[in-house]
Amino acid sequence: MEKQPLLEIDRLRVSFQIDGDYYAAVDDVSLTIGENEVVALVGESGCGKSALALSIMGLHPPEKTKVEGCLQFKGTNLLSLSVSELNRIRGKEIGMVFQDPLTALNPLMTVGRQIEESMDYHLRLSGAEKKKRTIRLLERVGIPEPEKVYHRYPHELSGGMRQRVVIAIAVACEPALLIADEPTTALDVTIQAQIMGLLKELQQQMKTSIILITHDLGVVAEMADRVAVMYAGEIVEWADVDTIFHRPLHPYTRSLLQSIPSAQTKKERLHVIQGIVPPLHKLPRRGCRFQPRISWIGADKHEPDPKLREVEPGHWVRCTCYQHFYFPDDQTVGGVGYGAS
Amino acid sequence: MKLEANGPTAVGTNVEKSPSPLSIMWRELVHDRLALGSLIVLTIILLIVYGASLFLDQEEIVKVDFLAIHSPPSAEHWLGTDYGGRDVFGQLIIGARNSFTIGLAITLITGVIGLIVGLVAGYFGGWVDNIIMRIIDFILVLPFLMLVIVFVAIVPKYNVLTFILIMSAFLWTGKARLIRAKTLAERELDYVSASKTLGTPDWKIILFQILPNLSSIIIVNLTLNLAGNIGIESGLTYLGFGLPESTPSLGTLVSYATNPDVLQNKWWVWLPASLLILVMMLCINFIGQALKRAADARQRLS
Amino acid sequence: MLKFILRRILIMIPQLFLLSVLIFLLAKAMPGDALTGQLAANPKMDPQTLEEMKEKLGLNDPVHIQYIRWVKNMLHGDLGLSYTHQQPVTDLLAGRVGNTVLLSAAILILTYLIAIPLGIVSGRWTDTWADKLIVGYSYIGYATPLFIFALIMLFIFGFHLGWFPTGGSVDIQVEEGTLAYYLSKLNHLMLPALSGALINTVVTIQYLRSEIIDTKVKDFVKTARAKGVPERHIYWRHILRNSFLPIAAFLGYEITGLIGGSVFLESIYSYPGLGQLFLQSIMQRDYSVVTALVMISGVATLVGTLLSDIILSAVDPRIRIE
Amino acid sequence: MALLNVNHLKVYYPVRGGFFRRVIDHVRAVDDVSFSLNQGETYGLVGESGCGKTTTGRTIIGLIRATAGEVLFEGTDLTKLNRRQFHAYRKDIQMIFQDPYSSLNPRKRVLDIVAEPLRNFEKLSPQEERKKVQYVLERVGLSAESIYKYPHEFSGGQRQRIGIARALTLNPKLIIADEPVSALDVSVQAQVLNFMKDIQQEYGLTYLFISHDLGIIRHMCDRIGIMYRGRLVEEGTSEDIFTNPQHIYTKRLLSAIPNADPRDRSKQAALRREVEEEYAQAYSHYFDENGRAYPLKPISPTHSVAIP
Repeated sequence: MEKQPLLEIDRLRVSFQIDGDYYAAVDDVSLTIGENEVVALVGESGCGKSALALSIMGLHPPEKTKVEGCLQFKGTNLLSLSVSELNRIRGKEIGMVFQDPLTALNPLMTVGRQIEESMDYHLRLSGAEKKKRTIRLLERVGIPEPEKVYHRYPHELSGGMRQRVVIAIAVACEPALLIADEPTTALDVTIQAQIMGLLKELQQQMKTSIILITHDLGVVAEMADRVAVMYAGEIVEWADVDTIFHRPLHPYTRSLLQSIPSAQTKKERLHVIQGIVPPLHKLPRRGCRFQPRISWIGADKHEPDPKLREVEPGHWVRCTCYQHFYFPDDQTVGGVGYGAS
Repeated sequence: MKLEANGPTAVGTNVEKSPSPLSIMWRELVHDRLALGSLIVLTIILLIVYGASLFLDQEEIVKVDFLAIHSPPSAEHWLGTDYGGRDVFGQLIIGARNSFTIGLAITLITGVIGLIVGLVAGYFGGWVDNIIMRIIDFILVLPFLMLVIVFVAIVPKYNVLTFILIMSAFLWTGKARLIRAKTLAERELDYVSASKTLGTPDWKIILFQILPNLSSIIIVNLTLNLAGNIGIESGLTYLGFGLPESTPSLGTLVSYATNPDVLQNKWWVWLPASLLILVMMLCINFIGQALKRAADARQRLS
Repeated sequence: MLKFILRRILIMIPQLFLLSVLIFLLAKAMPGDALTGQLAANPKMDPQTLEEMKEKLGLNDPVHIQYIRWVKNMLHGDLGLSYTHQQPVTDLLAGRVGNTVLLSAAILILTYLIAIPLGIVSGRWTDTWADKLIVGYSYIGYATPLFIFALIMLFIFGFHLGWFPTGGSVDIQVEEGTLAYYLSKLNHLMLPALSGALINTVVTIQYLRSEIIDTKVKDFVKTARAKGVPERHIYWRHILRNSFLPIAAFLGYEITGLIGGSVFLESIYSYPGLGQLFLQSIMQRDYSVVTALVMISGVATLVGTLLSDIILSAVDPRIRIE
Repeated sequence: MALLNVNHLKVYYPVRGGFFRRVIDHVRAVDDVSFSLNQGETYGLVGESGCGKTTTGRTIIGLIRATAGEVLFEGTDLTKLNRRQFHAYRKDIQMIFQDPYSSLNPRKRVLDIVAEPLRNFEKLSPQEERKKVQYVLERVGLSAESIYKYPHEFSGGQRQRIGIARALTLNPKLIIADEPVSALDVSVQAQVLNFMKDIQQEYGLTYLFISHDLGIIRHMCDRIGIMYRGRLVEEGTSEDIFTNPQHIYTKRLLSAIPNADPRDRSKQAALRREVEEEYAQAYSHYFDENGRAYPLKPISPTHSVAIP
């Protein structure tokens, strides 16, 4: 990568405890995030994208989670830091935007206070200065009448306004990295467009990098510079956004793109990905994890121990099965052929 | 397997049935060591109490014997005698039986009333719910204990049945409120809407769709209430406003402790009854808490 | 806020009315009326005078007129006459109410002094031995009936060990107003208050614990951590403040429990308060006192629930708007 | 003749306020909505949360009482029927619900869930009933032995198919699908959508398809109605709406959809800016002084727009 990496994720593994055993929800993930770029993590629920984001922030409950590997942020390994050392980075260097703006805000605190709280520990400002900065921030994230909203409680604001407040909290100290976990999923489509515009604008103005976590390929197409497609805890494809949408290679990426109805063009039939994402404790730990869902591709076409390989500069794909992949003509629908239980 | 399953006769015999949630609850209960222990202890106590009371003559026990006033435990009187020379052990057995039976009766009566009222108010909502809730809110702010005592004092022909009715008149409200809240929540779920669009009548929806989903909550609530009701009954009897004197309760034995001399020097009169109440209530509560955890775990599963 | 309180008081009026009607009817159903007191003082009254007095007292009036008169008198502080004590009920209560209020306040304060630290420890460090101990205590406390616990406490600490007095609210020898007097009062208060609080507190512990456990996984706590807020501030500002909400809401309802509890505690510890007076009066069939006490308890409960709602609306901004 | 005619449908909820909680206003959840469905077509109702699309669907099927207006099903006004009379029409109108978790009773086995409508309308022996249930389950791609399982043993997509099987047992004519795939992952969405199309052809079903997702609407629907604050602001064929939107709200909605091609990013951003400008300028042209949309006016045989 020509850009200087801001965050280097190296062989990250995040495991959760289920009935006494640990299962990796994020398995051997390596990624780099450069300065001022938007990297999207895409995948269906349970693919590990949120678990990855929370581990960067150190937000997993330590007693039930194991995080291994290395998270090199501006030269420090975040995983080696104590909580109080991490607190100097959280909120200041890295901000986070959550999915549901209603639950992400403390119902008993005014909006102003919640934004100021993120400055309390990172900036040496007087009360008046903090208030001034907060109101400027509210204005900047597009909230009308910021002086009034400053004294409001979250429940008095609409969903879109709340999400703007959550964003204001995250960028209060102008962080170098912003992690946005499904920032528009809970919002209506017109509000989603506004929030996407706002994030893009802030990224350009503040020179922030964004890790965007989403299942919505439309949002990815609009926002991302580079994209990591995740399936069952692994990255299966990693390339710039244009490549992912115009020259995807991995069967999962290709299937996903084929299965989504588009408002721009009309498809007669949608592609159906067979089967389901297996639950965490039933994931195959060996071989290609996508193999069960493309059963018409012979087992010999998969690698026994698939690795993420750079197939062309900046374009990484896992497993060799992509070389043999094709869409079957008969998309049997109805009848028993339709996805076994 | 698959071929067989298509034949109508094969189905049902071949296919393993999934365990019902109630049997899951039972399994959880048995796996909880404290709860299992409590269940065993409680069963033993109840077997002894109900078994022995078959052979004990209540008339004989409550007969005053002035030759054996306040005699300490002996071979003849296992737990000594009280101020009237009556056998404490016999009274303990009869008292425990009465306390438990009456506690159970109150629990069941209030359970049925609470269930009906709660289901109706929660399911139909609107003005029905409004009126019922006003009544419940009113009863809940009444000074319960004092009113029960007043009622007990002024009811003309006072007996066990009136006591049960007086208690039930106050105690159904909590359950009705709980069931109503849960029914209200269930009613909003789409499976109820689905049943309506499928043409299922309301009474069937209430009984066969909603009620099964409340069963674990009801069981937990009734269990914890059973303990509470035994406590309230014996407490009132202790104060002298519970069961009439002709029906001894565990509270009757404890109430002898209002005499400081008995409390201080004649421990055998009041302490065994106190401990028996305590043990029974602890056992029932431990079972109830285990059921509660089991019910929660089921919710986390589904 | 003011509007909310006013509306809330408005809702209370029909409840108050129903309560007074219920108690009035109960009073009518009780054997004996305002004359019973007079009769006791002067048993040799002839039927003629009795009838005259009945007429004079309005006992022959229609029920609703009697009810209105009863309410009017009550509002003027006239609760009738106690025939056993031969003095106005109001005076009788005035002498006792201080003790009950003192006992209830002590129980309430101890309840929170015990519940808050234990609930926090148990909710914050779940599954530690401290938590298991606290949960164990709360289960046992929840199962134990107050009167049994109080009796056993009296048996052990009052009689057996002799650490505390076994009855009364103050030594008779000490002079009122002296330091010794207050110390003696405190000494008499300790055992009943502790017995009440140790049982009363477990419900609050359980609530606080489960609230903290629920709150600490909420999204806004994650937001706070993502801001870099240190752990102790996370607990104080975000988790505990939100967890205290239901506890605050219960404060008023505690009064209901305290009234019931005081009947048991005052009876067991021979503590001269309203609860004890209530039991004595009902046994002596002194019904004007009984009626007054039930009415007062009912009003206290209503005021308690009112207080609850006001406290809740004061701490929770979401309710203020409604 | 149309299968379903909705005429001037209104669903109002009272708003209480002031010191005595008197009714001071009404929330117009559905505010004078009219449209019709022809046999065999899919009609899409689109809009953002709170626009009244779900309320409209639930009112048609009788889960919510209409304040005014009529719902004519094969000529009979369903809003005028009492419960007993309505019962006869239950068979013909069925619903697919949004949430595959809450729409199946967790305490019932699949057999009981799917057989529920049969037990209300047909007197079958247990044998016949089980056969019929197994037949429908196989139609939706579930194995016959599923009938003794509980819903939690199935994945989201499978549960949604159980819900569809239940709706199909009585051979309905009209199915109201309320956000049938929005709770599902994208790969499962495709499965359910394809399946819905298949059974439509097979049984000649008519769909009222309610969704907020314009991509899905375009994929599924022949005709579309756009709802905003309880009113229809535009109605037309899929083609009319997506290639020739007329109402400012429709334009705004369409421009807000993320473009699936990253190369069109700047084009999309420019379009959005343009529409926002038009929205700010022409707002008063499209909405009256109370912010309500005007009644629909036809601008072509298939296309109507709410303009004065």
